[in-house]
Amino acid sequence: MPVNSADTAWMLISTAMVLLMTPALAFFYGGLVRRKNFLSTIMMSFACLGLIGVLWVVYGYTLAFGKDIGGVIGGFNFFGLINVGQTPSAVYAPTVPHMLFMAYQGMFAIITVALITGAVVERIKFSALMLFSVLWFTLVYTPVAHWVWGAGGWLAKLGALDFAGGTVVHIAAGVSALSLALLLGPRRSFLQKDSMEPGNIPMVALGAGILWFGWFGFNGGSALSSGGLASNAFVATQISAASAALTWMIISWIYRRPSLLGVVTGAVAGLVAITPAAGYIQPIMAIPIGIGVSLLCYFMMILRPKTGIDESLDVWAVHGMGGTWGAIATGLFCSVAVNPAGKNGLFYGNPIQLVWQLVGIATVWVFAFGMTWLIGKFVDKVIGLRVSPEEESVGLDISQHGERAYGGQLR
Amino acid sequence: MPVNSADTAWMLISTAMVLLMTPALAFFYGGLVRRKNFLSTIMMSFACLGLIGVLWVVYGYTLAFGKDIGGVIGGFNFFGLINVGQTPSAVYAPTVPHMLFMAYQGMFAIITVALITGAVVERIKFSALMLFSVLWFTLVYTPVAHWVWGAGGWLAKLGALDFAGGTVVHIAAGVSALSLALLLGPRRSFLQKDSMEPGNIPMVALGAGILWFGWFGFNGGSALSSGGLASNAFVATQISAASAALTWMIISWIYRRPSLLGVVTGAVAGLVAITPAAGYIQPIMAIPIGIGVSLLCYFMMILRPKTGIDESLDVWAVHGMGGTWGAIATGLFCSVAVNPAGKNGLFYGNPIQLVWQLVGIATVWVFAFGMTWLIGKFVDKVIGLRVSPEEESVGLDISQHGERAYGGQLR
Amino acid sequence: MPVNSADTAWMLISTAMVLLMTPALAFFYGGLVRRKNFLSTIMMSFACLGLIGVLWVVYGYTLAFGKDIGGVIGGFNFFGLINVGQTPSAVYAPTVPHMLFMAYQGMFAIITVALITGAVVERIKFSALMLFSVLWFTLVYTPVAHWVWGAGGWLAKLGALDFAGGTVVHIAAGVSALSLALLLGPRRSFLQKDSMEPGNIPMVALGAGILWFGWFGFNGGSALSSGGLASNAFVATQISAASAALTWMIISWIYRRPSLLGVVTGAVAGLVAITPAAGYIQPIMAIPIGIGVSLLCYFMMILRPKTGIDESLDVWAVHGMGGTWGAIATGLFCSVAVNPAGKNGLFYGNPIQLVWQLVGIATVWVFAFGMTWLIGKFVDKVIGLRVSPEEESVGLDISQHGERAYGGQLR
Amino acid sequence: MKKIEAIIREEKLDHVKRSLEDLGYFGMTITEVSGRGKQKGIALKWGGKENRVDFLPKLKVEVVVMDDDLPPALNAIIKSARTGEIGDGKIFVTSIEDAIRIRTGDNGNSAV
Amino acid sequence: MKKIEAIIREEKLDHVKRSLEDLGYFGMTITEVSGRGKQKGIALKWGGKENRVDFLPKLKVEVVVMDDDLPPALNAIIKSARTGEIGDGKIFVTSIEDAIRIRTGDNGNSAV
Amino acid sequence: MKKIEAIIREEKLDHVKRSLEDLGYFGMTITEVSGRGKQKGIALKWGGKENRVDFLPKLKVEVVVMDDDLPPALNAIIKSARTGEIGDGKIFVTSIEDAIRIRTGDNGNSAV
Ligand SMILES: Nc1ncnc2c1ncn2[C@@H]1O[C@H](COP(=O)(O)OP(=O)(O)O)[C@@H](O)[C@H]1O
Ligand SMILES: Nc1ncnc2c1ncn2[C@@H]1O[C@H](COP(=O)(O)OP(=O)(O)O)[C@@H](O)[C@H]1O
Ligand SMILES: Nc1ncnc2c1ncn2[C@@H]1O[C@H](COP(=O)(O)OP(=O)(O)O)[C@@H](O)[C@H]1O
Repeated sequence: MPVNSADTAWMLISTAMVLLMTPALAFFYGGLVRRKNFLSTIMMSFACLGLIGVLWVVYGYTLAFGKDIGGVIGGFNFFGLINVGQTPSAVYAPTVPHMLFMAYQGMFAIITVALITGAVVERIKFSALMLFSVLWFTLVYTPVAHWVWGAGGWLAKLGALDFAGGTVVHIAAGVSALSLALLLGPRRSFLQKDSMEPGNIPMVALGAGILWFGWFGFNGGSALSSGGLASNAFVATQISAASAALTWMIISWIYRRPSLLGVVTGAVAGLVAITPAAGYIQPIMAIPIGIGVSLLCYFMMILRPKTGIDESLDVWAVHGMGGTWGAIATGLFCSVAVNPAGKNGLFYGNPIQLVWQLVGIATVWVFAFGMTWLIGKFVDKVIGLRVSPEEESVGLDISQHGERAYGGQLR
Repeated sequence: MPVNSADTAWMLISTAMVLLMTPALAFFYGGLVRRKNFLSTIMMSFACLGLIGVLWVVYGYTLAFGKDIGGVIGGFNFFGLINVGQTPSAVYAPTVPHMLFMAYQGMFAIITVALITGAVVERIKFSALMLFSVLWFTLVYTPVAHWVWGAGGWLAKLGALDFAGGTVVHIAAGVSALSLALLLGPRRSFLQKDSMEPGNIPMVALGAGILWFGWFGFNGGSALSSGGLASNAFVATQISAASAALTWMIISWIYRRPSLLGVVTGAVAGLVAITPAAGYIQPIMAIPIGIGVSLLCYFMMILRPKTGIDESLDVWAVHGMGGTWGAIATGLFCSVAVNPAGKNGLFYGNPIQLVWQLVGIATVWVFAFGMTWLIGKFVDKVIGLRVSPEEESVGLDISQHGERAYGGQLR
Repeated sequence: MPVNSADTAWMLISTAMVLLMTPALAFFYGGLVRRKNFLSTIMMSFACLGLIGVLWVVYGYTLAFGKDIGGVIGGFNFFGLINVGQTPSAVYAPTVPHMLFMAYQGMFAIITVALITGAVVERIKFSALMLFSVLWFTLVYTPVAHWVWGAGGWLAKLGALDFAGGTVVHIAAGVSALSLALLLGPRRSFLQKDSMEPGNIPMVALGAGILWFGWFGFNGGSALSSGGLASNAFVATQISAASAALTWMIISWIYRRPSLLGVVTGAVAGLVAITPAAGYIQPIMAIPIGIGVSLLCYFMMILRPKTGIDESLDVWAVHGMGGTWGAIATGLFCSVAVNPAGKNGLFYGNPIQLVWQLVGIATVWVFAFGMTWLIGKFVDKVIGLRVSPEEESVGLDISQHGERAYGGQLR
Repeated sequence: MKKIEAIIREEKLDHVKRSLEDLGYFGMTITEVSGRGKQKGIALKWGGKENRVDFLPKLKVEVVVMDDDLPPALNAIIKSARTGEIGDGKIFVTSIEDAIRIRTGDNGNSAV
Repeated sequence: MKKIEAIIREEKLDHVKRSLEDLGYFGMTITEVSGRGKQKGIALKWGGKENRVDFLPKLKVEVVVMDDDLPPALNAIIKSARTGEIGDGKIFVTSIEDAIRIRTGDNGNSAV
Repeated sequence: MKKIEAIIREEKLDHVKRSLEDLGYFGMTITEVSGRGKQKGIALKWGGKENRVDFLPKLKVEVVVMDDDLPPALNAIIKSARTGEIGDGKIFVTSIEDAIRIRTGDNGNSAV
């Protein structure tokens, strides 16, 4: 098919918007840590922009979207972008240049790896994080992306729906975050119950605001075209984010005070939950999805520290659990009236869809948790995962990067 | 009509850009207050994203754009987004999905309510603000939007032009800000002439920069299509913003020093003034419009504190007066050569258009001022508008939200 | 030709994205200086938004893109935007409204002037900078833009390729920065070897993140249409930025520590280098281009201070040298298979193209350096370039703008 | 010489500054601090129960004066910083053994 | 009256605060500072050679107490701020000549 | 023991630090402050009339030394912080009654 320039216009900007989400995430995470780790936390996301950005074009795209090998992984036909040209691919996004589809998918790979870093801030060795990222990207992200989105991927064939990355991005990142955090152990200050309040809440809000904006490209762009479906995904995204933000605000009001952190965390949770569903459901159904995700994630976030697990920025509670709820909700609310390429869900008379969703969820939970554990163990053996206690107490900005956020030598 | 995917691409991104304006406003306002109220000011805008975001899809859209009832308000035919699907509406934006038009309009509703908060920072009770917002949105925003933009709205039928919200958004917000500020009374520090310099000017500039970007979606998107008209509105927006920024810089230079605050305030004033006119005038006419608005608003901002009125962040001076000037300028410079769906203005031989503009302005001034006063009085009776003196002196971040901007417990 | 609404949609958003780059640059630069000059550095870019924004529509566009006069400059046929309407121009961007093409080009003019300010921060008089900017814009930017991009411009006719501004924007700005910095002399603290660490690295990263996003509009939009070519430029941009960011991180790791400043500087260098090449090369070739630019610029940045030259924020090292490398690389890697409107380069059997590239580079180096020197000398004579030593030590925020970044009276 | 260390409300800096100026005391050093007094900060009601916010932002104003100037300077600060409400702050006085002006190297009273 | 100036680790503020509260000392003033001690900061290896990062962020806690309260207050701080590792901080004690409560104008011991 | 409190220009920190190091004084605490001296800040001309900008950013360097070390330490600071222009800063010296190293609990001179 020839390139459709309207679809391409929307995919161009969507791709740029998803790129912007990684710096936004850097600030969202960066504001949540203590000042002495502000730069190092930002750095974790920015390093992914470089590292995963390069790996994706070299071999990531072909592993995820290359010619299917047994439903499990892609072949090497797109290695180094061979055969990825200005004309559309035969199988993916038939109206936009193949290379643009490739770049769009690359932005997802980058942010997925960056998401995990929220679990390990304030104590991981930067070199270990880089090695981990390469391995995780190669051994977890590319196969999972292939299973769900690759032509011939086994989960796709099974019928599990994931519009924009509820399983591939959010569950995979959230569960891996949990696994890696368990391996790494809690921060010393977490153990000693030192005060660890967020260092810069305005930056968290800034990051959240830009994430919200970028997510329209993330979900709306996953229609891979401009028009009704993109609009449907876009509107559902907006409604879920608003509903979840409002819900979280109310819950936090009941238990404590209506906090800005609550509103922005709620918004992000709402965005996560709608991700797998956005292009398959009626937009108004995003209200129950958004309310549900805030209820679920709020209590997960309250619960988590009580278990003694220092999954520091709650990637698991928000992305892992939020993505899980979203994938389930997709199986409840999806409807072919919205998207003929989709399926009907439980509430539209097709209960089996929920089963496929659960299979998809379970697969990614198990695979991501296990593989992350193995990769983490390996990295720990080879170069060690954690910084020294002294480096941790000084902060990673200085100890890992030799920099300070403000004014150089002083704080 | 079928969906046009190019128009839809532009409306998708425009909608996202207008969404981004509310976080941008949060930072623009947040940087202007003292640090102890930084989060609470940001929160006011973020809360609107959740609150108004939900109300809009539930009943706001149908009140504003539902089937006309006597020119005054919309019916309930779009309640809960029934009949708002992926195909275009019969009457609005005939080439883009109806639900996208709905979402686009929703972003305007959100930011309009957020704009008002600039008047009440540093002293309003958060619960009162939330209650006020619900009532104001319902009783002021939706009817005014219906009058001006709804099919069958009486101001639209009369012939008053408002391309992108000069009256609906800026005059309504600016005048309501004044009304509410009068009701609420000045901040204690304002009365005691304590020093109240802006807490974080870089964040003001950041907000302004993103607002400028988003405004292209606000005005350019109001063409509801991609092409010549959108470009006209876009270019006029750019020229007005630049002219007003430059003018304000020069005025502030004459009286004091060329200040960054001056440049960014000027830019925002220029963006406000061009809003009603952007799609009806020759872009080059944005130069006089931009120069005029900075002259007007600068002196209004100098004048305002002398009256003893603490309309804290000058929403009235910039949005109220800037929007008024813009609506008048529309009546002067509009031309059917630019937009066949528009009118000719005074300078194009049609003086009556100026009258319609003045009727529109006067209507919104009176209605918004009066209704806001009533709503404010009501809220004050029911739950009280102001925080206690102690809470005010501690700052709203702690007293209303239990949070601090930086580092938790310390400042 | 009629307006193509898909191309227009992409150009609308691209124009907005390039506008956003100037505030982004303000923060990128602002974070690099000491706190007492934070606002003044931001102000330098924001003032360009107003000043150059107005001059461009009044006479800049016509000088650069008006009817050619001897290959050297444009005529006055577009003065004050006469003849610049909603229909496409006969010669430029045949599918988008002429006024949109005009606005798009205007954003380039604004940021080019803003780029230079990095060389003179912390010591230039604001009035001198404004006068310099008017003259430089008029006497350097508009002719160079005409030579390279104007219909009939002599460098274009010669065959020098510059897709999105490697010579016009980056070499011109970088070389002028060097020239002006030499004229202005080093900062007093530079001479006294006082510590001058960056005041706010997170803001540098924020600026870089937004610049990366905006650059997709800068390079992708330079296709002046949506589709394969825009996608090619977009993807090449992404790959170069990622490759250069990764490379710089590794180099900085070898010599010191992997620093966030290194990653973001690398990303910007990668974006600079790909600018002239993006629409002429295979995207995968952006890997060697990105690696090359980081190697080159890193050592230039190490070298520069040793020469005793205080070209403060390394505009020359990054934009001047990066743009030069990019223009050379264009002559190496360009291929008509990618863009039929382009040329083949050295590696595709056409060595002469490299000569044309070198002619373009040399011309702009000599012209920009010399003219900047003359303009700088003139401004120095008329009103003096530098602030007084006392003003420099107090900082420009207070001395030039009467403002402080945080909290008014206190730091 | 004595050093006056006054912990005041942020909003009162201008008033304090002006009242010291009026008496001819120009030199001072300001630090941003956080503090709490006997009241343990401020009580706010959240979610049914009372919470205490301790550590409210304050400014520390340090003024070094000659011994004779102590009483009037103290008076000026007390008057201009007072609102009469909890949180007005504290003043501590210490003895300074020597003062030196870096620019000239002068020390003793002439340096203050 | 004595002024205790304790330079502590940022993370220890909560502990120090609570241990002082337990003894009934509520008043205190906190400042963000940067410091280094005898060890010249912290040694980190970069690019083959050792680099020293001096000036690590600390908090300065100032507590003014009556003379008799000095030993228990000091003890409380020492215990709650100690980790046993380098960088735990220092305490300096100075004499305060007078203390004044701005709100009331009271001075002397009753003002502390 | 004596406490040296030097209010210096921000840019001079490195110089001061190094000159103290050379004499073997490593311990110090730095605070960001704002200050003004006898000159009432700095005069700038705006809109025809003169305006004064008071409160310029400075750094406060605190060094506690044993009594004998006071003169050399003061000298080192004065030399390294001086530019000879207005705004070079001030030094105040106070007496410290006791010093304690939190890590070990040691007090007195050995703790400095
Ligand atoms: N014992 C103390 N030691 C050190 N600082 C104190 C002490 N008591 C009070 N302060 C400082 O004084 C400030 C004002 O104290 P506060 O008790 O609120 O004032 P008031 O006595 O007017 O109620 C506190 O924020 C704190 O910084
Ligand atoms: N001589 C000194 N003068 C002023 N402050 C000092 C001095 N020595 C140490 N400090 C302060 O005490 C802090 C802790 O000192 P450090 O030597 O790290 O503690 P420790 O003795 O436990 O190793 C330093 O960061 C610095 O702020
Ligand atoms: N009387 C004073 N009390 C407290 N601090 C002072 C006093 N006089 C000066 N300072 C501090 O010293 C700094 C330098 O003073 P300044 O008069 O500018 O120096 P110089 O004497 O070199 O002109 C001021 O910024 C202020 O912080």
